[in-house]
Amino acid sequence: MSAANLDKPPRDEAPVGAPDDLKRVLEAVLLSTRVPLSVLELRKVFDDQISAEVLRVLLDELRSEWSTRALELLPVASGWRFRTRAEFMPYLERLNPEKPPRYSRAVLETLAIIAYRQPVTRGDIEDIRGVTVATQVIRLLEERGWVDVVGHRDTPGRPGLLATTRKFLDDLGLRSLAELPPLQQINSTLDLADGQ
Amino acid sequence: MSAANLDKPPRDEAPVGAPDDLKRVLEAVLLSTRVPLSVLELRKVFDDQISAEVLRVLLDELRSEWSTRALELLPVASGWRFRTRAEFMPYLERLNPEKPPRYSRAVLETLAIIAYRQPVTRGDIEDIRGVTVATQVIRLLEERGWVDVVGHRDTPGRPGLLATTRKFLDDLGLRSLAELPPLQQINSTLDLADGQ
Amino acid sequence: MSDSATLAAAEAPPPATAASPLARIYGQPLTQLPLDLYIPPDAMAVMLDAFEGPLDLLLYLIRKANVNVLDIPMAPLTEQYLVYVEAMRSQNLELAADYLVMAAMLIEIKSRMLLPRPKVDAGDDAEDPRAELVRRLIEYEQMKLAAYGINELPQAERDFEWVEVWVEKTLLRRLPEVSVLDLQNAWLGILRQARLHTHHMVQREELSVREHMTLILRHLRDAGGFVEFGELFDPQQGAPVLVVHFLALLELAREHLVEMTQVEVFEPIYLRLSDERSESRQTTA
Repeated sequence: MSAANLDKPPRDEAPVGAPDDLKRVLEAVLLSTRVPLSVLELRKVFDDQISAEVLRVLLDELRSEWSTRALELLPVASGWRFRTRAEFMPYLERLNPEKPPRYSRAVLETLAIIAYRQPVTRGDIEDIRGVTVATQVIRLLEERGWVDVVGHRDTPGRPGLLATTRKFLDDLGLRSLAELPPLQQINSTLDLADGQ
Repeated sequence: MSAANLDKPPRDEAPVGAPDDLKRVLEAVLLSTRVPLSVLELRKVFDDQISAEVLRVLLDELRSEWSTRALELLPVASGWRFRTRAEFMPYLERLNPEKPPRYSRAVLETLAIIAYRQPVTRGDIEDIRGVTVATQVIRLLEERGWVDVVGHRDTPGRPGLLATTRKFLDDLGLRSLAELPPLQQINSTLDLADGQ
Repeated sequence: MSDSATLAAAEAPPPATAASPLARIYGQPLTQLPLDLYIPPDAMAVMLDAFEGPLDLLLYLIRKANVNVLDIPMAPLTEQYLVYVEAMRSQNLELAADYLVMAAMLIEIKSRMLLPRPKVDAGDDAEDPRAELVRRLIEYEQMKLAAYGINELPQAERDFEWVEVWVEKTLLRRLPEVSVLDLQNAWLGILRQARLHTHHMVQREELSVREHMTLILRHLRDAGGFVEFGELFDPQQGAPVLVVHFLALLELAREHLVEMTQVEVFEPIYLRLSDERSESRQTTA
């Protein structure tokens, strides 16, 4: 038995509080976190005394409680996190005259190929785009933490295989690659288009 | 300046000028900024269309709206910022547990003597330990609420008699001092250990 | 958002995108793209920057002419393409490298189209020399649209900010934890130390007596330092507790920690904290 180190030690307290209390705790934790928190991690917050099912219900309730406010709570690839709603961005931008990153077509097309065709080598990307891919384009995506090398193809030069990261999904508010916009079928009436 | 001045949104469809809308903007800005924001900076958010006075009123209202929630809105030296309330810190701690600090040997031995030999004076403790007991050691235990003075010995200097408190028992998960390991057992442990 | 603008702009480059779209009759090969698709070299220089490469340029030409990507009229397309590449070469030599490779491919396809096509084993369909080009155009166009789609998604830092509220670590005063085992070890340490000295002060004594000594002192203190003997004892706690309590009281008296007074025999016995007297002295003085 160890000594508690706070006035109101959560450890010795019955963790089964009223749902509202639990939601306040979830709120506190989710608002203060540096990264999205998975249900598994959130269970740790309650010393594993709350089941994943109950937690999910609470998270959904919390989400709808916040639905009319400036923030939205949403599940992304690595867990739940609060973010500001898009309509408040103009106000935030006034504080930060520094323009947020906006990417060139070269960067976006490279990102799209990595996202939809992963894992791919730089050579694969060049084949699809029909042009040389500048090193800085890949580096930019790597520095943003959206893309990384997940392996090497066993061909001469052992080129690195690029894939998108969990942060890429998080930053686009997606839970998985399956939530990416579906690829458009081009002239799908003919075999050539289907067979690609 | 009244909120009505905000009828002209900064860009696209931004929230308009009702006090509640203004507070939602303040919330979004203050919750997503990593540094405190001064009233001057907050005015920038509204294109200087809102006076500092109105802003202060709104901030005070926002502060009391949050008074029952997981965060508190605080004015600090460089401006306003939200902060996670202290009582939620233990939950956050569980996500990133740090090794708890430990008491020095002097503190633990003093505590053990007070627990087993109470009521004792500082002089008694010094006699048993064979060294001087620093004032801060006693004070540390008193501040922790584990030890207090229950009387004074009627000898020159009238030294205080130290004893352990109920909080000491609670924090160690004991119902009474009788649940401490008996000294005989400790002594025989020592004999056993030394005999080897 | 501005990116979507660039994308849109690139899909339909600005200058001379003249009014009359080429009326395309399927199955009827076009020999010439209309003249109004010709772009003067000045405007071309600006325009070429908008293309992401030969495939992008080809797609533009195809979409512009509104021809079916699966049935590309190779001759006019190649011709038109070469006009662009020639213009590029005059403007920007290094840019043209990828475009030249494509030009060679187009010319090759065009010439193969003129040859009789060999039949594929059992099937009726002949291998179309354009097949590979078409596959690449379609794949590229798909990715180009996908890039557009990704750019439309809300993006951290551009369309929203993550919320990360300030956490003041110092708010949580981490106090050391102490266990019963720690106390036991501390006591062992004391004993060891005591053994090193010739005279050791550590006596073996019933802990419970010491505990009750504290209880009595607390009782006295809480009662203002003065209590009637009988009040100290709660018969409901049973004989063993009462005995220990009494022993504790005797020990307290022996150690001069409490004083017992009785005015006369059979009168009530009163207990007071030894220090109470001096304290009251202090306060009345």
